[in-house]
Amino acid sequence: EPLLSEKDLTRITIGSEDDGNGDDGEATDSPLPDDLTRDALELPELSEPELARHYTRLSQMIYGIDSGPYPLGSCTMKYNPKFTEDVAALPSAAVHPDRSEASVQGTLELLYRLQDYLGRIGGMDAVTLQPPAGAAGEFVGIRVAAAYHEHNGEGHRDEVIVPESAHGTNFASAALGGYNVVSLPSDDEGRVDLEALEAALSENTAALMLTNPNTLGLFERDIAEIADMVHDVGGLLYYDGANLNALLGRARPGDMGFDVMHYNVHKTFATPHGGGGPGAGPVGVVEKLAPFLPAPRVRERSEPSQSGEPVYERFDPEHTIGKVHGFDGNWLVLIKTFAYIARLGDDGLADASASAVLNANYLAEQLDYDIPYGPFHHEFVASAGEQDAADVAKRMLDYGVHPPTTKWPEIVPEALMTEPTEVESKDTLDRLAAAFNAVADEDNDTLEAAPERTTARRIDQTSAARNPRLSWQALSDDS
Amino acid sequence: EPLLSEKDLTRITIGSEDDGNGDDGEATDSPLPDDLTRDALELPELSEPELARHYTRLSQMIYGIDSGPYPLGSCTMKYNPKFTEDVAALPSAAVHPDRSEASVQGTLELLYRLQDYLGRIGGMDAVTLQPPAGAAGEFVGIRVAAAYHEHNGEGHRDEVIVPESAHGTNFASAALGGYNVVSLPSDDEGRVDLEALEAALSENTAALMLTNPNTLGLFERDIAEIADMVHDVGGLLYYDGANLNALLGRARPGDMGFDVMHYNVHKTFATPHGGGGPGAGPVGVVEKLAPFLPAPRVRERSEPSQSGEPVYERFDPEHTIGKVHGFDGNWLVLIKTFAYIARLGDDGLADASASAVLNANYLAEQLDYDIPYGPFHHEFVASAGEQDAADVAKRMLDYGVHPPTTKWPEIVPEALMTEPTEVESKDTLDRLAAAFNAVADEDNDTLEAAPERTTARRIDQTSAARNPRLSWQALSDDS
Amino acid sequence: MRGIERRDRSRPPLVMHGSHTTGSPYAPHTAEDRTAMLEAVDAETVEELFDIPAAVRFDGQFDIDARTERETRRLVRSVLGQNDDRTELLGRGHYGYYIPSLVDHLADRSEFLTSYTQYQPEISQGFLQALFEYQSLLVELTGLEIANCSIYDAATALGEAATLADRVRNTSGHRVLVPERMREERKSTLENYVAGTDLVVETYPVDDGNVDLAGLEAAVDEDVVMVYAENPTVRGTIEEQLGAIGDLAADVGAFFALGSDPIALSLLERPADVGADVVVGDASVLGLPTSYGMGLGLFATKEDYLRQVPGRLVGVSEDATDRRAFTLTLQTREQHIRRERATSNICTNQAWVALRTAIHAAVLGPSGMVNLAKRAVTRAEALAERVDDIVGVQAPVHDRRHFREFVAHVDQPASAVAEDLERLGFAVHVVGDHEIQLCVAGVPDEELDRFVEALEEVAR
Amino acid sequence: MRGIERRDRSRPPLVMHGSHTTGSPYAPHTAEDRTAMLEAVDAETVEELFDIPAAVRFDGQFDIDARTERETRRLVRSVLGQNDDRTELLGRGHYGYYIPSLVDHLADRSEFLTSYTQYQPEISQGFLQALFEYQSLLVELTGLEIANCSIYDAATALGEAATLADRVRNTSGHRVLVPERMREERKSTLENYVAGTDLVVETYPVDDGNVDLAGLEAAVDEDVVMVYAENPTVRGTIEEQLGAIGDLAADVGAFFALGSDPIALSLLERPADVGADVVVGDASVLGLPTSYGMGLGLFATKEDYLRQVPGRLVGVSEDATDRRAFTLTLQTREQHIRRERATSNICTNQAWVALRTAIHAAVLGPSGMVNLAKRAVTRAEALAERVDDIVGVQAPVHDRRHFREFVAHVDQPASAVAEDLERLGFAVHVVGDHEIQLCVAGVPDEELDRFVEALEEVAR
Repeated sequence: EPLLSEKDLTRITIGSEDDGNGDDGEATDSPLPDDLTRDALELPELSEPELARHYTRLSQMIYGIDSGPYPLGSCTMKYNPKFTEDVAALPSAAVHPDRSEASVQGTLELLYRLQDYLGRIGGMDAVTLQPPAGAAGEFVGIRVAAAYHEHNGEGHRDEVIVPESAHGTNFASAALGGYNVVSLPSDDEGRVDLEALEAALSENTAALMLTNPNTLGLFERDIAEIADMVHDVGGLLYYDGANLNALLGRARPGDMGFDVMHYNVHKTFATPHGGGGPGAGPVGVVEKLAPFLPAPRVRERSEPSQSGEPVYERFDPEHTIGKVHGFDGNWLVLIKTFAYIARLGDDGLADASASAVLNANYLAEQLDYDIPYGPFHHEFVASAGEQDAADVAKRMLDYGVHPPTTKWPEIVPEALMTEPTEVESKDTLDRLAAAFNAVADEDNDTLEAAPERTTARRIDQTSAARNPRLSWQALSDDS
Repeated sequence: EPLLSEKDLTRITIGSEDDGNGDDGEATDSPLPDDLTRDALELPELSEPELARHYTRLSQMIYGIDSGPYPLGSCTMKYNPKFTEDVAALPSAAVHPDRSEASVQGTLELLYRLQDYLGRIGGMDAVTLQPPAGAAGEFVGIRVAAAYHEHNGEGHRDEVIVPESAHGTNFASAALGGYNVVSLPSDDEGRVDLEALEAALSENTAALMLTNPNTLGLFERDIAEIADMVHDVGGLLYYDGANLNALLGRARPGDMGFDVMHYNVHKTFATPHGGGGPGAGPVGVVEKLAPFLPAPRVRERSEPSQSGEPVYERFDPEHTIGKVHGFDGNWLVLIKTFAYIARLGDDGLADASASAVLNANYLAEQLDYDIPYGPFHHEFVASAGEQDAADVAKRMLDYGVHPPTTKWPEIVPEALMTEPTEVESKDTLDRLAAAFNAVADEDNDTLEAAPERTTARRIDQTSAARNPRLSWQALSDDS
Repeated sequence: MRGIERRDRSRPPLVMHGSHTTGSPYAPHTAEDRTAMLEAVDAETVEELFDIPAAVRFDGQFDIDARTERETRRLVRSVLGQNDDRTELLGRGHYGYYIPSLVDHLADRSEFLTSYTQYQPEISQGFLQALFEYQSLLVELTGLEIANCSIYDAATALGEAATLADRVRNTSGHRVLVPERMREERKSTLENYVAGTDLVVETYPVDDGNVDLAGLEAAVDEDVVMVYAENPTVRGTIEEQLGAIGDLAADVGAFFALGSDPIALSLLERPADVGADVVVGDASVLGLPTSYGMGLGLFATKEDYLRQVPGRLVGVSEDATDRRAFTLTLQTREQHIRRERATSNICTNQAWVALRTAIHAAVLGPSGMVNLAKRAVTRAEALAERVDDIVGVQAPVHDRRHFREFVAHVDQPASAVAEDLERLGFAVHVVGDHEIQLCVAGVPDEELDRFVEALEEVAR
Repeated sequence: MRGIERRDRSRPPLVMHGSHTTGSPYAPHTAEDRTAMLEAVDAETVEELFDIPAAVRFDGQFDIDARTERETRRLVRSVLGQNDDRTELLGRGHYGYYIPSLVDHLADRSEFLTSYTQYQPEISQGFLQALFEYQSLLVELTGLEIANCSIYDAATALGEAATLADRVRNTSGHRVLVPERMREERKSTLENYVAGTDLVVETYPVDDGNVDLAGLEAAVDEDVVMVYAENPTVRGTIEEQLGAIGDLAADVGAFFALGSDPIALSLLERPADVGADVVVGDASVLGLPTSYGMGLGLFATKEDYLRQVPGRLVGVSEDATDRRAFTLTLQTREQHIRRERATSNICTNQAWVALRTAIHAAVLGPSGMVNLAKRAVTRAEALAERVDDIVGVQAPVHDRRHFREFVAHVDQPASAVAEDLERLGFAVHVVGDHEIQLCVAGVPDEELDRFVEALEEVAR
């Protein structure tokens, strides 16, 4: 499909007086003096039918969750219930963030109830919905931890410990928060090495960030001891919610000793990923950290309305770190989160985890690839062995399925990190396993030549990075 | 994509008592005695994610107007503005047909205003919106004509004259109305042969059905004379609205002497065709036929409401033929029709016809195929000459475009009846012409082997008709 | 890589006369394109291309204002906004069941919504398969071997049934028998459909809601071409003697046409088991929300009548590589081929609604469909019991089992009760001087609770 | 042809403990599947697969009720239905422009909505191209060479701009200067973003809405890392001396960060022409309806800083057959590769909103965008003139040109005026004891007429 700019580029010149020179494109009378305006704007000018076709065709060159399985380990691509789109599109949801509290009681109630839902699910005492993504949630957690330590006169704590197998965002969020990142090796079984942890912990420890189950899908069995160790040196325990879909109804971060956590709503509560976002990364904390959460949160007012209805209000936590988003986060995503939880309830959420774990175990059982660590929960990491994991992924595309996450965590050589989620049927898992196993039998030449059956064949990453062309203007300069 | 039934079939047995026999599928307690119920129901039982993928994949095996040009002559496939879907989905549109007039003033006003719009556009005095499709509109026209003649003591008129190049529905609708169909040959120039018409007309003529421009895209220049001839023998002149998109703002059936007409809303007013329907076929008539229209129509009450607002009411025309639909037609389609007309207004409608005619003429100019008749308006009929027109169509699929209507009208050998509509850009027309011309250069072997690049290759029609398998149950019997 | 050119993309309208200043927003021509195209066709203006004699040229205006998309949306919203919001306990052939969100999201995909009839099956396999699955759904529900892709609605399907009976019955008969209680609109539509034939429509008596079997027997003779009955009936009662009705028709060689719908058919007697020759009705009871009577004509019949069936049929065939493929078939029955000898004049049908119905049925699955049908019985009968407890109301009027709806007697004039209910936010049918009809389809329990309270208030 | 088998498709939940009786409606397992799968993994129950020590096992309930889809929709509708319907004359960084219907219909196609980040570009070309086109749109609007695929919103984009400045400026400086009048929320977000660095945020004075150039000059020294200004300003005034601000920053080697949005950029001075090093702001002013502050962080900068840019970038490359292809590029800047040395911690961004913005911009075209911007000036200034005629109101407060919004002085207490307006159906900002701020974006003319009447009523 040609670029929009290859279909048309029209230059509109802007001036307070029409110079009558049509050669330069269309001129427009400006209400402002020329020194306050730009000279021209040059963009594609196309009709609705042309645009409908352009974007329809683009959509046909995308694999989505409605196309087939999407077993991206740690990324948790699950089916997005369609009805949540409808409720997010309700006209009553379209309110401005500066509306008075009295006039947006519906919005405030939904936010309040979602805070409450998430607190129960995570075992947390207080929740903020403001962070617009998981990484933003991590950053809030780090900032809250910093503010807590500072408040307690322990501003000297300057280290955050992160397992080497953790998500890249953990490192980056801690660093953005100004912390030195202490990397923690895994033990032979793929879990936190307690001796190494002991060695890493000190009076400078601000927090330990953990995912549980970890990125190998393994539950950190020593979590209670880990929590004690961290708390003993005065540190806080942070839960990365990326893998919460494995535990719903079986275990709660709060009960395990975590002090602060974020929720990835698209990973756990089925909001669509939208090709990269928007997401939402609410943060839950235990009581002692609640005063530091971002402002505002929502609470029920102690006095109900005259008619006895509850009244909701915004409030700033006592020692709030302030804002991490210009307004109150990704509202439309939060509506979908609320609707998903309200639809499934206790039983549905617990069943989602059970099915996700069963699916991962069943799929693993069918694979010819070696899976070095276990027992795993909702995801597992197979090893491509002599094959290059990235090539394996490219070849799987030829079998009409989306490949797993590859090459990570490094603890497994040529990692194939696989998470089918609860939404795949046995038939689909069998088909997916067949694709894995077909590729496992193929030689490296075949893998390197893959993919063959996709819209685009293997794309040259080196050329893209060496000679960055990041806009159609850059292409035009080329020619 | 497998059939739903190949993914699952579950048998639910129905009984007032559960016989506890799980082998036979799920049993269900019935609230009714067994002699009032069926024994079982066996259908696919699949989950939402499975169904989302099933129908998403099916959709990916369909060429729609958002995929590319669709130059089906006489079928008028034009772009469907997306916003009309939104207004048809308004919750306030979802009312039951048996609601009281006072409580559905919105619906009645919309119907009233659409009747009025259509009357102005067609030059007609009264309009019914009840017919759910063009052919249903033809049937209404025929029934109205019959009732009119009957009312005037001329029930003996038993012939309807139809040009041989007319749409098949004209013949069928007249026959369904009980008329003998008199077929009228074309003259050498592709228009109504006045001598033949003279010969066909008689005291038994109930009506002459005409399309103008006709199916060759030619305007019937003698329309005024034709109208006089028909009226002179006491017949009525019927306008088939299929080609009205050629005339908007340039000529009106009412002004040409037509007494009754139908409108094809998807051909003229951009409602989507939906893979076959639903459509709507409103019928307009001159004053003398208004008393015979189907019941109910909508009118403004002579006394407004207390607040001075107009009040709308249903009424039965004095000599109404009664009903031709169980309720009031395809309401959701009528909303889209109203919205389209209200969006375009006079200028937009006139421009649509102008662009449609320009597009047809421009496209024709680019083609290597012979076009025997002209000057044409919104559509033209080329001849594939030595090639088989149906094969030409199959081969065009390989060039990624939808082919024209073929093999009809028979007056042109191996007809390629082509109508680009106003929504195609010059670029698209050039691309379409290139496809036509590429096929024109190819040999018959290539054409007969086509299509090669489609989801399904050439499909065997003979086998389908000789051994009809019209359900998955029929397939199951096979095996 | 294509070069990037700068073009004048202004879009002056092609229209010349009057005060026209804007064109169709859906016609993409630029001024530059227009000039080039006119040059190519050797014309100065587009008007030259119109070969219309001056005598019949239209020089006026429609006087219809053009609007922006936003203004048009506001206009429609404002017009339709005058519809009062009511809880509808309305049925009698049109029902407002909840439509799962998935139905809209899938059916609204533009490939489904914007494609044409599948005359080029090679690029329409997806829609053909969906329609084939729809046909299969009806085959299972009716037990008959053949179902078409759709007729407009229940009334027109009934009309087509009568003309089918007329074609295939080898009698000289001309009487079509229908129950004395049915929607007048259906009967009137049927009368129009048979107006061009020798058939006449006559009624047979009804006994306490259902068919009066003795009365029907008295009406049936060798001159009868078709007997039509409905299950459930227009008043919501469930027929108890369908087999006997079928026998009466069969005895004289007449067609037995049964009116029903997919939800009722999920639980009630299977038409094939009671001798039905054809089943008609409104299939959009699944798939369409309340839509002012828009429907989907269900049409199923026996294999014997295959080549006389009206409407489109999707069949299975093979493509050139011997893979299974779907196609419209037996098109020689249709008007575009057989013209005045076609089995019907139908062309455009309700295909997209059939798609919606198929998706809705698939979402429910057989268990969901049977459950919905069971609830139609239990909820209707429970409501009848509750309103029967209200002073001034007796229900149900008919001593029958009920499906989805029932008639209640009110001591007050029915029209007054209905008006009072309307003021309280409820819409009900008035079906007699002292009879209202109540339907539970799609009405949530909380609303039924509120309704019972409202009826208590107005019925005394 | 596959045979048709009959299977037990009942779906008892996998869940064992407590009173669980239903499962996830989005998990497709049948009882038969579950049995087979458990057998395959050699487990009796699913619970065995959970390797969780008893001490940290959760045996309680969340006490969250399950609901049907319909009930859930009713719940959300009923909760949100408590929001009062108001005509919003609200702006200050979040705007409610009309979104063309095409945007929803295209962006809601499930391939766009339900796909993941394009880490497998070979099956994601369509989304990558759309994002590439979005980047190109911003390049044209800003005149800067590089635009990323999105940051969360205007405030977080500003935070990222400061950390970018900190990385690329070769000074030892640590001061970030922002105007004393800006949204406090943006400033607070910026402060959190720089909390882990040596940077401090300080304000510079404002003169009658715009930058006080002399005051800024006095504040700027070699210790300054970044100067931030907005155009239009938070009070809707149009900056007149952007070039001079850029010069002040350049003189000390500081970054000039400009806050704006795509509509303003369609008409107002081009950032590249006034020396901007980075442009931030909310791009969802096109593409998103009013959505309680949800946004799309616009982030564009100079080519010089390419390898220090935060967030995802789509570039052009070639595939194995030398055809043009799109791919995420320069990923070594990102957290999943460079971890704690990444240019930002951002991972999930606002890609789908960027798609919507790109589509909305394409629907408008350059002529539509410029027109929308011109109307932002003319309509705001026209409204200011009209309300200035009202007794008790003077507007605009600032003697500047205005874009989209302006501040009006009211003789009555502003909060009382706002409350009275709310009762009449209008929402406005209170920005001072006697100051209200009014925004025309997305408000139809008829509503503005009604508003003027309402203000007349309450302002006297």
